[in-house]
Amino acid sequence: MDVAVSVNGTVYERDVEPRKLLIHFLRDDLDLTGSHIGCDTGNCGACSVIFDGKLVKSCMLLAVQANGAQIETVEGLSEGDELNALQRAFREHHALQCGYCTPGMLMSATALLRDNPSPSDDEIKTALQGNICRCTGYWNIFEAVKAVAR
Amino acid sequence: MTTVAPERTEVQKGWIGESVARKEDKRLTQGEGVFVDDVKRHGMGYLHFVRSPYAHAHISSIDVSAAEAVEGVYGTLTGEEVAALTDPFFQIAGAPGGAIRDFSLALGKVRYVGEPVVAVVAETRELARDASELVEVEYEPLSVVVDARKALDGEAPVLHDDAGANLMWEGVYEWGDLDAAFAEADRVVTIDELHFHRFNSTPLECDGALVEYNRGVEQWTIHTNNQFPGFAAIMMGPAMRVGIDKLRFVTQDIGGGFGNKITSHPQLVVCCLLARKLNRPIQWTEWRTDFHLSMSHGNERWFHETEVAVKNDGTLLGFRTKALDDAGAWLRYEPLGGVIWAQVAPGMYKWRNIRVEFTQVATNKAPVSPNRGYSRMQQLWFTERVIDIVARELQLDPVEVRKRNYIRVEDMPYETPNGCVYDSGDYARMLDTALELIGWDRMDERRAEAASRGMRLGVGIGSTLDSGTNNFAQSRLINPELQFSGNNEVATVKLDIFGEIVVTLGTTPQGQGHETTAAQVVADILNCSPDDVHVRAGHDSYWNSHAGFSGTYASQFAVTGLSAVKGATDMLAAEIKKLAGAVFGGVPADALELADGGVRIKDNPEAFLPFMACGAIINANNAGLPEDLDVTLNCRYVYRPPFQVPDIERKFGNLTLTYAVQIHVAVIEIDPDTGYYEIVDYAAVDDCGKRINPQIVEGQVMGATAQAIGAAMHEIFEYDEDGNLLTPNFYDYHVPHALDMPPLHTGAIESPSPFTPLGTKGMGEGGGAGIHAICAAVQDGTGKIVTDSHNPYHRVWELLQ
Amino acid sequence: MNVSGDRTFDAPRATVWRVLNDPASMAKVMPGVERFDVHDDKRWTAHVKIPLGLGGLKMKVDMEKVEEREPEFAKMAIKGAGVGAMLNMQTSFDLADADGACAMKWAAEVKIAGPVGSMGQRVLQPIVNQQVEQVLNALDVQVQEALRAE
Amino acid sequence: MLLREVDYAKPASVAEALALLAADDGARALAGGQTLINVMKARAASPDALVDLNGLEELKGVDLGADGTLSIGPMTTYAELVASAEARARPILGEVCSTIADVQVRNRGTIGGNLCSNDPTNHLPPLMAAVGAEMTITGADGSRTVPASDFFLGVYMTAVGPGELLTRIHVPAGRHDGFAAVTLGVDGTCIVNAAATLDGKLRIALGCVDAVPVLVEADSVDDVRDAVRAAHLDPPSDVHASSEYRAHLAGVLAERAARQAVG
Repeated sequence: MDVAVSVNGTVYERDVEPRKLLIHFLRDDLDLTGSHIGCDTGNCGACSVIFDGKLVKSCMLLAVQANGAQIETVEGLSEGDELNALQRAFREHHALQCGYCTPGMLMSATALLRDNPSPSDDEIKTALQGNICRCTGYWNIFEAVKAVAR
Repeated sequence: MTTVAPERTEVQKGWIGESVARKEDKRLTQGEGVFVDDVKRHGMGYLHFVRSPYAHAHISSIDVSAAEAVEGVYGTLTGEEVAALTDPFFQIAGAPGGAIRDFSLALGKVRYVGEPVVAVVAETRELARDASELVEVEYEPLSVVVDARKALDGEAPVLHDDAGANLMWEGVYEWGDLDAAFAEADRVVTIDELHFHRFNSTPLECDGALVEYNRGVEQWTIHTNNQFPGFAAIMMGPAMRVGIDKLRFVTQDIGGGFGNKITSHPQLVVCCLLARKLNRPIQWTEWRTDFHLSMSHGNERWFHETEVAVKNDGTLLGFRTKALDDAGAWLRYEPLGGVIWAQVAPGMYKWRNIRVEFTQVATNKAPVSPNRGYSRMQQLWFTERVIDIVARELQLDPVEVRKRNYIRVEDMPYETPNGCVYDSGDYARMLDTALELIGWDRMDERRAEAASRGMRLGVGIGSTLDSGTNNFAQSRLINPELQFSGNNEVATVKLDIFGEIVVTLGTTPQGQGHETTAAQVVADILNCSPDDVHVRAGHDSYWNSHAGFSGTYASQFAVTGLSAVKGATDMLAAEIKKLAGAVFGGVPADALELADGGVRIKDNPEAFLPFMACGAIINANNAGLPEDLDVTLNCRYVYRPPFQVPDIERKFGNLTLTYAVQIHVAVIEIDPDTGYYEIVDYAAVDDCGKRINPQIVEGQVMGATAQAIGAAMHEIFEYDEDGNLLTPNFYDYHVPHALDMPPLHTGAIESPSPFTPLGTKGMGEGGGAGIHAICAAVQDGTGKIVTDSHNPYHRVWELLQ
Repeated sequence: MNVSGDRTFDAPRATVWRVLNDPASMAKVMPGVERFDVHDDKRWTAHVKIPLGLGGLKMKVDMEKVEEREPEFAKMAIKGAGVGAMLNMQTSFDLADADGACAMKWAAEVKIAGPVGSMGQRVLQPIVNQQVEQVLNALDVQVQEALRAE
Repeated sequence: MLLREVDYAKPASVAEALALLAADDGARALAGGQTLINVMKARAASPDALVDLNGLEELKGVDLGADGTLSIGPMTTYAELVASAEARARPILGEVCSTIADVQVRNRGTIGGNLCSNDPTNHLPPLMAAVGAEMTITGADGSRTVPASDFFLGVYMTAVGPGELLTRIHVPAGRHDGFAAVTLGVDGTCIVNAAATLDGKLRIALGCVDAVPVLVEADSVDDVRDAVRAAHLDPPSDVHASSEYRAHLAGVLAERAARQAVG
């Protein structure tokens, strides 16, 4: 099926099998390999992207469902080559180790801060509940998000 | 989150000891890291494994014709082909486990659910999986053994006929004088059974590879996230009947390892064989369910008939126990677990009389392999359990029993009953720090306050050692025939033509920040900024910057890796001075100093040679240099820790170089009506000697803590009696999420290791402390003796009945 | 997992026995039968699509009568193979006269392997119980039809 | 990952969706996909075709009737329900939906999907059974409305037959509700859950103890445990809980939900 999907402002037109998951479409067809795959049951959140303004896990959508949609991924966060405030905070607070969950984690935090620029500690935890990290224990991630919250 | 900073053990300036933000993070926060599944090649074929649905069965027939007939399918590989093209993997075990014939695909028989049976390669990922469903495998199911305690019964099915029985390895370790200890004892505390459960660290990225075969030079390039290429190469070369140089391992970023990515060599062999057979790059992605079913479970261990000789005042004299270790279906790194624990045989305590009868058996479950805290975690959990059970039996305070028996700071360096040397540490002071962080003296108030809400408060301590830098000679304690000993790591540091400082490591970091800490060490020696130091990302065996034990595992980078970096940088600094001395017309090295990105004469700063000039002269402008000037500005250093081969007969000798320490305290609240409990407060204190980058060290402490919380409360690879894994995904295998994290207080002290060039100790595997702290808190909160390392709500509820 | 129970049929034992041994009736009793092949009086093969709500599970089910004592006892070995699931089942039934009616005691040892097998007892046990219930109801219907036919 | 081949259609109306479903008995409705897509990844199920209900406005929205009855479109996401001012008329709905899974799943997963999948660990089947919700099911030959007690038939099975769709969920007025669960970790999968409503009697629905929510009634909170005992539950055992433990939790959680309901 033909689809036209806007990712980080660029419209991509492709022919995809209906069975192809959005995450495979992003990684394999569009070579946007920043979004990752950490499970096969929709639990880990490494594939989290913002889909028409809403945070979703791109492993639980079909690529064909993204036809006409606006998608934002980790590749779109930086301002030019410069890290944005959230990315800088992750670096300064050592909120990543292996960095595999980080793209999804950043998208979840981005979605949170858009809806709620000054979240409470509990709101930060709740916003990140759908993203598994096996390296950091999350504590430094909370600190990083707090650092950019107003 | 609160933090207690360590008292600085020395006043020192420079980059070492600073929390420098990581070099790795820019690319990783931009989604520009390169993980194995990001590597693509033109015309690559996607590999999908047909896996066994049975825990134990004869394979009566395999028919791949229907799969191969599908358009877009490039080809298949079966166990029969593998057996023809390769030799069985080298076995670490002597008899009986050593008799096992282990190939990279099942041959004639399957031994666990999820075991790879056939590999199918096709044009797309989806097609490869479709075609794998057309592979017809006829199985004749056999009876199954999943409980290690039944594996040696007469009626238990035998997994490996070559081994004759399910016994893989056994050995008796005895040190001191047990009879005297038990004669001297006021009391003997007995514990029938303790159980350390099966789980692993489930790195978020599963295994994978992209393998290319260069037909012209008959050499494979293996892009993979294997975390110990040195080991993989030793396993793969002989099996594939090729020299190590034919196997090039390349890695950039690895999405977590924790030991679980050491034993992917069977899958890598399959990729290599198919890359050659099909003459195209082979791409293999392991999915989460595949990983849970088949990859690197941690050692499940039982401790039976434990007897502890104690004095009424809580003084521990010694113990006897029978350890039964469940290796799963294959020995992929085992039976090394049968000796690794001995690095910490007495735990942190002064008892001198120890007897452990160690037995390892095979079962119809996934093969075990190293997992963060490998084999020591089980032993340390055991010794900690003994402490709290003894304290309870003697009605003594667990804190007092620990302090009475801890090895003391004045005893350091301390030789254990089995000849290991604990390098440094002040356990009692660390415990005091942890108790202060948690507010120990207010615990009774908190207990009462919780009770007023109908909740039971429980508090527990876990103290463990994180032994690092293995002496691989310990492998001879399980198989004297083996020819491994010592350890090593490599780094090269060079000054390139435009004065770039370029560092290559032999390691395969998975988030430990090696690029950053290596740059800090180099910067201090060359008197420049870490920003001026280019550390190559990842690992490539073509850099020739590796040795036999290269990799990232077993808490050793801060010792082996950074000592290699220091060695190579010291060499480079000396060569720079030698060169400058010649250029300045015979100025001696001690009259020169490195500063401001160059070298200058101390009492004549005008005489300055920038690094750029040094690099240019040696590499591109060297006419007229003295003939005898042996300077390349490209320095390779191999760090080799000082080890001897242990006494095999007595199983006595030093097995590791450094001993980092972790002491954790957990406070939990139990809902007595349901057994549901939450960790409401947590303290973790760490001592890993000199800290190169405190923030990175603290990150390791936090990560190990989170994994301990998951393992103690939720994470388990549990099988039903038919050998079906009941937790094959993150629905049923619950790892901690953001909302599961308790308030955390961290603290640190620094007891530099007297045995390492930088005073550092390897660290990162201290999670065992947390698993025990939670077990002890459950014991405190329920008032019942806890005998299992895994305490989900239903077990806590059962304890309360 | 082991399931067992008893059921009384308002029909003579001989009728129940006949139905239980008549492939045509069994084809109507089993869930989602699409094809039913009779090799001989002891060995049958059914191609079924077991309704599982989210989608049918296709299976080829080989049945073999491994023991029988007419008209009171029979034991069958059942082996099913489908993508995602392997079924191994030993089932037996005892028939006894119960003043005019026929009392059946039945028992089955069910082993399910493969991805479906790892869905967990939480899901599988209720599914098995439900399928059994439906089979018994269908059996009752067949017995009554047979009775009317006599 | 890696689904079997499947056809995909995105109908423009409920009528078209029904026609597509009726035309192919191998077709399945795709709602939020937060369960179905995962089952398809495991290839434990593989429909021949997916009929994507996303974008059908007819199936969205929460309306508050004059009599206080809430009419909920099955394609309303958990997040939309949590945010809905109308839905606050029955506060328990938003309270429970805000604890389902995580932000990503709540943004995509739907009320109807949760009910129609009827996984034993789901939150909404017992909740809807307790509050006495009714479901409107529409097929080629019109609509019918069934009470929640008749809606759930088994694991992954409901009264919604082939060629039919759940088109509306009706929740009567009421505020005296409670919900209690023991989950795997904070906010994880339910081990056992219970929903309670006080309307005259206490009506309690227990989840994760059988193929469908188990309804029990009691006159007062003090009678709840006996009522649960009288139900002779025989819950499944699994890696998270023995049958006995689940049966015990059912009593405790039923009482807690009931206590919240009488509040």
